[in-house]
Amino acid sequence: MRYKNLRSSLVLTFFLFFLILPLSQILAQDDTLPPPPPTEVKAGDTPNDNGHSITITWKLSGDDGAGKKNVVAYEILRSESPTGEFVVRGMVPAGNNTYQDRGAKEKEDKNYFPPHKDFYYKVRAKTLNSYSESGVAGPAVAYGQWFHIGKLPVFVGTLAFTIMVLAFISLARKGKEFYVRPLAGIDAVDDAIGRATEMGRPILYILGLGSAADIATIASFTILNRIAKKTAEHKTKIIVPCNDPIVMSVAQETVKAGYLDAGRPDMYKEENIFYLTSMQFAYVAAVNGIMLREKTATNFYLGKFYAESLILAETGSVAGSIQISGTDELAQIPFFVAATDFTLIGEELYAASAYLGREPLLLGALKAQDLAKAIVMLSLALGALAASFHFGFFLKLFTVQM
Amino acid sequence: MRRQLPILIVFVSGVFMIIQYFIPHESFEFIYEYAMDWIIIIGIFAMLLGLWSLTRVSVSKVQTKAPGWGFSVMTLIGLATMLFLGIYKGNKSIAEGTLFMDIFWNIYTPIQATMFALLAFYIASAAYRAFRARTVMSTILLVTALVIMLRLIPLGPLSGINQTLASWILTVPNMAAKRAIWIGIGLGATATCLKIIFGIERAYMGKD
Amino acid sequence: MNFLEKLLALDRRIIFLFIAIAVALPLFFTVKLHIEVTPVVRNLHNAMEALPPGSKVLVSLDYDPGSMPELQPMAESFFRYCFMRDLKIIIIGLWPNGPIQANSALEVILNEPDIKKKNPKYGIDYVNLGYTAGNEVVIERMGSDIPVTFPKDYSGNKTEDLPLMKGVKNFNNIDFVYNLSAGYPGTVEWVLFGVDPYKIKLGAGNTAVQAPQIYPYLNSGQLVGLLGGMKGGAEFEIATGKPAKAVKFMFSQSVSHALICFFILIGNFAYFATRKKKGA
Amino acid sequence: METIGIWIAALLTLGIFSFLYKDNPFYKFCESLFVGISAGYWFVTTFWQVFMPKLADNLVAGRFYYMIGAIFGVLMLLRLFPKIGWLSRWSLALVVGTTAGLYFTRYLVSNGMVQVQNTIIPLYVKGNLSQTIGNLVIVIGTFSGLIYFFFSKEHKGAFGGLAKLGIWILMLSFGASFGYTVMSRMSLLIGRMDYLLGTWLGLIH
Repeated sequence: MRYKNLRSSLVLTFFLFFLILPLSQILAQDDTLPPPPPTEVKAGDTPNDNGHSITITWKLSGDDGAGKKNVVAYEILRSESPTGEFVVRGMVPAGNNTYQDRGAKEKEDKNYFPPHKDFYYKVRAKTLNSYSESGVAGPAVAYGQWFHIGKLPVFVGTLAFTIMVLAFISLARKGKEFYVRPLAGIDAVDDAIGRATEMGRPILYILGLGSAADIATIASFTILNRIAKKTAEHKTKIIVPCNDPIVMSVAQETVKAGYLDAGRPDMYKEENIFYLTSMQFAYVAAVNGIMLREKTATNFYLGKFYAESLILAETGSVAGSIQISGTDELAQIPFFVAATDFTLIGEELYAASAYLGREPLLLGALKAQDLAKAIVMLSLALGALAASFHFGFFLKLFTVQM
Repeated sequence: MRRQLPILIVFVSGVFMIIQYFIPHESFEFIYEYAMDWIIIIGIFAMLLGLWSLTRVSVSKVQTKAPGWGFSVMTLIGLATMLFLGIYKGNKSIAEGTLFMDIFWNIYTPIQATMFALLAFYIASAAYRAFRARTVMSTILLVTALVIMLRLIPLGPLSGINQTLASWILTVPNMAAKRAIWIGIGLGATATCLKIIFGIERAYMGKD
Repeated sequence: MNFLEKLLALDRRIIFLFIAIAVALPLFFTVKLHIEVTPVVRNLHNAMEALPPGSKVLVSLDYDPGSMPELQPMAESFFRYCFMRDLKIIIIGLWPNGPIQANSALEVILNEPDIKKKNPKYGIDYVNLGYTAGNEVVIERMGSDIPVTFPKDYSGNKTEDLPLMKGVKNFNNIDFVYNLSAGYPGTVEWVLFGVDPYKIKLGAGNTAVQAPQIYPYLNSGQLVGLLGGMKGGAEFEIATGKPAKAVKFMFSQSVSHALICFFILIGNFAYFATRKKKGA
Repeated sequence: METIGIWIAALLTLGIFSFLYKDNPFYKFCESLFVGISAGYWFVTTFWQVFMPKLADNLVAGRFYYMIGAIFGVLMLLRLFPKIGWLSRWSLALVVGTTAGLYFTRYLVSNGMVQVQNTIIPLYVKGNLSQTIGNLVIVIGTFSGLIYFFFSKEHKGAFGGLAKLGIWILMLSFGASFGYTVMSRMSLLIGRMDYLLGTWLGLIH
């Protein structure tokens, strides 16, 4: 309170009431009287960030959403000292009571926000023609965190799943045998290779449009390795046209390894695993040509596929090839299901490497997947029941803050 | 050295990337950004491998006069033309209005659009071939596809019912199926990531 | 091989031929197809009808030639509608090709007799601010300062010198935002980085493949309306009372859809007929 | 120039369409040209739009940690020399390891937790029959779909019944996506036809 004695404040109230208030109402018509300022302004480090941001919160001006309802926006001002010059850092529309003053972490950036340094903030409520400022908040200091609390559920999930995978793998190492049910697409692989051998025609293997960094492509490499081994045993030619240079390099290594496993390194021909172009439809145009001109007996499409899936599958069907497909690209699965003979749907593509090699370690990981799946299904069932009876806590277990 | 070091690199970089997800601190953010840039840079260098492979395969077809070698000549001409036109005037070579962009608009774009448009024909032939009511499964596939396609055909009073049914299928059972597939893919992909990081899945690394 | 067996193993080239005819032939006719305007399109149209003449609308074209058949008619009908209603158009693109697509749509619209009469002027009635790299970050930056995000227009004029841009500082000075999107960055980013923080009023047109992912934003009210694929484009043309390309193309759509359904039915007929015979 | 451009574009369009009848020299010509031009286009644009800003500009600005990327890039190229080609595995290892770690959390969150979170919905919504049915279908559908993807147990008995329900729901979804996509694929063909009949031949307006 600026007015120390009661009398003067009474006098002021009197004036306010009988003089200024009516006047202000007249003035309010053209909006020049400042709105009540934002109050309870607080500034502090933004949690769970890299240390280059401060969060400012305030209580809305009395004319924002209430009173004269003429506040249009808030401006946030910053200074390095409480009495220094305050500069505008940003603006939010009326109705908002929080702002993150965020800057770059690179020192050379114009907008660099230094951590571990004191800053002071003010918030300005603006109407069309006037404004009012809050008191100064601060000092506030930005600093980075070493763990993102909001990601705790993911952390628990990561640990749990990793432990499951490692546990099953070590069980497999100890010689435990695992049962997996038959998968139609996998059983067809041997027949498809056998068919190509009988017909004396090559096999075509398409890794899709993914890069070597796509998990579906990596899963496909393992399958390619097993198939290459089988083709080497059958002395059947395998053609692998690629659309990414790194994928091509890896495919060459993978096929070569397959031929080594089969004991036929002499038969490996690098020119059959080649690069065409990285542009989607040019690649497809060329692969179409290869199918019809090489008369491939069996086509594999395993990996990441986009719109080209159907062009490939229909051309292959014209050529009379047996086709086995698999992708984790949801939008393309329907076309593979409709146009190819066998389709590995989503997760089946990832499981295929374990199925084909029958390697105990890979089968162990597959078991871990199943266990995790059972836990997910249990959570779904319990969660739906909990939600039906309005228990919100269950949902929180899965909620991740970004 | 030949076998062990790559496995170690995979393990270290993989574990780092998982850990950095949980650490917002700038030091990890910086390393993360560098690592992402390095991956991109490796990709750029690898482009030369691609060009080398394409050129070598085409040239050898021409040299051995393999069937259709004349078309390999076309590929080489196309490639050389674009490389020359795209480089010779520095970074102005690919501005709008250059010959490079003219080729892009008048040759590349129409061929691409037409390849894409082939899908209209193939989606029809695939539908004809695949949508036969052989089993319960294929009957479901065929009936839903029909219901969804019929929404574009004026059916008089039936149109309204069909619209409602179509949008229900898209928002309810379609959503359930997608979630099941998504969750399955999530489990398969995360397990594959772990198998890679722990060096269990290493077929992509080849053998000596 | 009898007729039914032949039908079962129909040469796909016959199907191809029919599809080509089903798509091409209707292009020669102007048929008044009954197209019902669905609520999502109606809402978009109503929101735009509510804008008084002189309102500033921002349109972001986020697609490339690959999605032209679906989105270009939407861009054209949008420009036509704005010129007729005297709404001021500010064009940007989050995709490098967007502003080029806008220019080719403008070329078509500015040559239509009705629009020629109005004679819209560049800089006063419409501006093309071009493309800026940065995807969703561009939207974020526009929230604080549009002229800084787009310092120059497509032809290199200073943005601040354009009469239309006088007084346009950020989203507060924009009355409506329209987004034509074929993927990333697109409508999802406009919702997350434009609607949520800056409360912009957003309507969108999307490719048919993209549209189902956008529907949740309609239900939550973050998006006032949506044109999904060519059909959505046609509905908007009907709603504005100016049937144009999309409506014309919808005839091809209907005929080709009907043809595919017909083929599926005769395929099944042949399948069951031959199976019965074999059974007997 | 514009007329020539339209003619070239139109003829190439016909060349690609001719593949629908059968493989032929006209298509082969378009295809081989397309492959060469696209590879060149891709190389040149990546060079100017990625290589220069990402590597060259950063090195010029003195950010030498970009050299590490360049060194791994050069190692990749050593594949061309069989004797030291094995060094390229270091680069491959970096690429694969980094992305495996990156995708691990990404898939875990967006394919796992977010999906589970979205599926935790009440099975009974008071006074809203259609939403109750909708929620039931979503929960049961997702549940049985996951049963289908279970690898450890043969699809027999009640378990097999649920798995069957799961694959039926998947088929429903596939049919819907298929039918829905027809419109956008037809749009593409309409675009090309409009170009041939309108822009090129001027038969339609």
